[in-house]
Amino acid sequence: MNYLVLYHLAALILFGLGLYGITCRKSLVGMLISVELMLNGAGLALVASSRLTPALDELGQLGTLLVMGLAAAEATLVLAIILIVSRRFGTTEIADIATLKG
Amino acid sequence: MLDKPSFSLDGDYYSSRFSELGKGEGDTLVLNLGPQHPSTHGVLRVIVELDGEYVRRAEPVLGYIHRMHEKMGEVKTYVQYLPNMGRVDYLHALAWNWAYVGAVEKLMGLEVPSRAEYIRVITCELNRICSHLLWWGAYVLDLGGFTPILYAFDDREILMDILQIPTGSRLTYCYYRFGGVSADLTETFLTQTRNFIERFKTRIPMYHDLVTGNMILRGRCEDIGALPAEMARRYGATGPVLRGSGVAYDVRRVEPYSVYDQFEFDIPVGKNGDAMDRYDVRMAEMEQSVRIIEQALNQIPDGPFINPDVPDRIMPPKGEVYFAVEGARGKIGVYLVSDGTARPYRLKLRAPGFSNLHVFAELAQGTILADAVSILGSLDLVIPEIDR
Amino acid sequence: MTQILQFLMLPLVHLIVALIAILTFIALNGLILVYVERKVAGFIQRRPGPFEVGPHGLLQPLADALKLVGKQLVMPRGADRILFWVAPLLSFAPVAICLLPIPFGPYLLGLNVNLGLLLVLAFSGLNVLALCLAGWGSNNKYALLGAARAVAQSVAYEIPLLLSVLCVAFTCGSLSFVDITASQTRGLLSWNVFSQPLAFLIFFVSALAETNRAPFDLPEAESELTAGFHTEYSGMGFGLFFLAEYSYMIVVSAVASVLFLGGWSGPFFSGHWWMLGKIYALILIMMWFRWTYPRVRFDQLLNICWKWLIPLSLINLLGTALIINLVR
Amino acid sequence: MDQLSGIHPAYGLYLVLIISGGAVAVLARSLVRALSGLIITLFGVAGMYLLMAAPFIAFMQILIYVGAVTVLIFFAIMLTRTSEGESGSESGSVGRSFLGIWAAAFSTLVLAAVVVRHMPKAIPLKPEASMGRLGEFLTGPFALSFELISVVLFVAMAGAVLLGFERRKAK
Amino acid sequence: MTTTIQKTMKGLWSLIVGLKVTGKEFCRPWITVHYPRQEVTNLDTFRGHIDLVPVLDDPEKPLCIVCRRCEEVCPSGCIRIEGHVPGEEKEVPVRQLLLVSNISLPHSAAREPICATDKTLRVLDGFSLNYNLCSLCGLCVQSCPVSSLTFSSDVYLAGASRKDFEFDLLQRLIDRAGSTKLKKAA
Repeated sequence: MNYLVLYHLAALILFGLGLYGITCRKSLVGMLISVELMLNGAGLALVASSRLTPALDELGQLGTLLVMGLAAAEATLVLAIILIVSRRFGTTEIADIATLKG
Repeated sequence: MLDKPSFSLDGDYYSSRFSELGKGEGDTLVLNLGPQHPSTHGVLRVIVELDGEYVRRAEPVLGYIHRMHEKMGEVKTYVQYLPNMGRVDYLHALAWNWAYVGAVEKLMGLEVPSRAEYIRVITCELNRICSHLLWWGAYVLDLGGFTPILYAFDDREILMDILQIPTGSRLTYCYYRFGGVSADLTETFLTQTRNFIERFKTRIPMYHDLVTGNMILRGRCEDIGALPAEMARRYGATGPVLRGSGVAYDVRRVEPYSVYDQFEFDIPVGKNGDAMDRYDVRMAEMEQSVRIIEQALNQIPDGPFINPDVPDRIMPPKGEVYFAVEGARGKIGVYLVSDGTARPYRLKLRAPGFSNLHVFAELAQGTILADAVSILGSLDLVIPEIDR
Repeated sequence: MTQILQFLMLPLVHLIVALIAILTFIALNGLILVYVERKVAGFIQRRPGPFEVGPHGLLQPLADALKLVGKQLVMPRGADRILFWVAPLLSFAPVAICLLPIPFGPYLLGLNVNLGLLLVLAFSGLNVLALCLAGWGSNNKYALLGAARAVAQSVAYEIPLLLSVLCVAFTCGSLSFVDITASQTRGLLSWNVFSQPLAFLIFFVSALAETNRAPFDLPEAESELTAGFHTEYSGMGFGLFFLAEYSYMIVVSAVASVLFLGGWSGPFFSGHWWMLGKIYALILIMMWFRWTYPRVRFDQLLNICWKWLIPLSLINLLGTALIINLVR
Repeated sequence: MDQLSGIHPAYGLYLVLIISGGAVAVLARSLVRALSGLIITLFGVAGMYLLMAAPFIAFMQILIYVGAVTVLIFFAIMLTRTSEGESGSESGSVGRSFLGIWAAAFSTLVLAAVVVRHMPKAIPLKPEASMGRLGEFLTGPFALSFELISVVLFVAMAGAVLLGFERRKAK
Repeated sequence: MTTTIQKTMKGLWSLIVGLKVTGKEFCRPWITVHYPRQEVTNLDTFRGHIDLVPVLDDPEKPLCIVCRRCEEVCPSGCIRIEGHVPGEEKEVPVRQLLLVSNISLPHSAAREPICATDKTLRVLDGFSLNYNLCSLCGLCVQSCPVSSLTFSSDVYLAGASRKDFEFDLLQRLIDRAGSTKLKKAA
């Protein structure tokens, strides 16, 4: 087993934890945290692949950078949505918001 | 470790009533400012409901320093009640002294020697400057400026030294007596007062440079807590709070007592009644006080400082009387009912701060928490006076 | 002897020695700055300041520190035990890392990283997190409001801070503190203040806001929030926050002196004296501000940032980029 | 840390950070604690970036993720005050958490198998990519994606502001 | 636009003006009294608790004529006086004493010192002051017909318990007399 695999496994663990969190978390914020975990896993895998294989180095790093930018944008938007939801429904638990009323 | 709290965490009567009134308003935070809080200057408690940083409702809760001054008036003789007056509003004690003494004099028809009247004017105005200085420092402290209060105290200390000469005390004066004052002004007092006035005239521009002109302070005061004249009247606000709204109501001018009609002085008024206007009014009032003192010092006649015909035992005739003076915070009124005995039948004190405070709840609505603090400070409250 | 030197040259050992040195520096400076702050406040207010403990009150901060250490640590009922105690540590810990890449002299440097500037910016951003945790963990409404303010404030002011720092990075073409200092060693006029005065002003104002110093000390605005995020802290919990505040002042001043004031460069004295002098001069100015100005209001604070600092710093950045391109 | 030529002992430390932080992040009842778990994980990942001699990404991770994203999430928690309301994963639906474990474990294991089986041969660590080269890439071949991400960021921010304003008006 | 910039410039200038003010003050010497090393100088007008005034020729004999006016006027009732009329050994109640003393009583005015040989109708046996209750109004001093009360000027009076502030003024008078005698002897 080479160390590239080790980094990828670490990334996979993050991904798995995030997946579990997304399915089991009840509140929107909890799910957002889980999504961040998964994104981190992706970033880790990207950087590891680009640093430890003959692939283009900058590709992975910049890709991860873009992922981070996306995560920031996503967090901003989700924050706004969570706020709206909590104002309108008084809760951020997805089970309570599942009703499809306007 | 206790599993269950031994006291209720739900709050007391006032906070539960407060939250009941605002039920169903959504996501808000009820915050208890006081009774121990840096910006309430004493034991005032203000319950505010916050929506983020915005104040949705505010309600002052009184009574934490209620000392039954009015009731005490009924059980003490007229003379014995004198020291109480310095404790009602400890920042402008002499105005309260004056209001009470003046009421009894009016009831008894006592004459006050002209020198005593001038002494009263001088000391009362000095005390007014004292009070405004303290307010000035404390207000800037509320807004986060730490230094000005110490500059103000520098001047105030000199004033207290001066006032200590005839009165013997530095804060809770008990100086005025029925028919005069308790001690004559000495030569040191007069020269020190003159020196102070000269000094103070150079200090005021410095205050304006340091604070009044300051961009940050203006940002914190301008258009904050704008109090329309109509609303001020509705609440019965007086003093700088009313004058800041553009109403030139000053007891010294409207119903002149003592020798105030012999001095030239302006009644500074504001325009839109915001915190900055109240600020400006008070700053200008200090200058006007200086003007009055200067004139009084030049005009002060010789003569007795107390009416020698004051009876040994004060027993005013049956009747009632109302006497008002202009204190640093507004109109101080004393209403006195006598049944002909040595003790008042009823004594009612009108504290200006009480009326001024209640403007707060309406003014603070919809402002930012920091503005609410600024408004509270700009009303210049002395809590013991409000609770009495 | 050479062996010892060789041992000291090992990167890890060097790092550890540097960390220890920095921690000592921070602790010492905490004491000194507390004393200086109180003396400055005293002199501005025409009073002597601390006077009783030791000659001219020199030992006063030591006595205060002892008192803080000896005080009971109190945690309010319903507080989150872990977050409550982690917060002060988290507030203090990043400072040591922030000071690592800053050159205090030509050779006096903890860690030479190419991305030193980035490292400082990254770790100094952690402070706000500590404030959040403290505010949340305290189970206190004042603390919570203070934390909310801290977040909004530091998120907003990070932008002009970064933008103004970028201007310097553009002109010097490097993110390494060593390179940036080296580019300013050609006399007084080569200092970046003169080529980037606007960036310096923006940096300084944003730094005041980032370190929660007056007039931007809203997270702990005492007249509104009693003590903001650290309302519930006593003893060393408070002490650490206090120390962290002063340490961030040092970090910010050190970064400002390296970026804009030529770092350790200066005639006659050796480099580290110049550096220290510049840091202290900036800190003194910060103190002077604190004891002169009232506090701004929250929306005004954000308005200053969004309406003035960010547009100005953007314009400045664009202008800098343009000029650099033209010169090339 | 930049002379990595194999597995560094620090890798273990970072892995522990990642796993423990991640576990706290998904399992903790209090959302603020979950967030602190996330922060620990983020530091672990940053450490791994450092191990791979990619300090730029590591610092960016701390600057963007720890300094900005987590703070935003914290703000969301604070504004909605969901900490007590969050009953975590254990209350009620055992089935759901079982499903969650199953889904996560399945996909992770499949991916892990693929990774272990088909992993390309690793090469020794390349020298650190210079900032200059990164910048050139960002303005050269990556220009479009760079622009896109900035547009996305801008739109997200504008959208957030818009949503926030709508809320105020609604009252 | 220009007005905004003008206003901003003016505002920024005001900040600099503020700095100038504090900077100037910074350079000036401090004005506070540095207490253990310095003391304030205006203590002569300070009014502490009351003390008895002796007659002119005997520092141990109080001027007090036991009219009990001060006891009566005191708002907080902190004065307690015991006295008797020579010959009649029994205590005389307050009101009666007041009526007996037919001295006209204008408010405080400087009056001639009374000598021991004058008609001292009543003898003071005890004068206790509970300073804990005193509100320092000075009414007792002003109501005294013979100016037998004065303010002490002991600013640094401090104590650990309430007992420390319950004074026996007669004893104090005698103590003072003793100390002046000692001084004279020395």
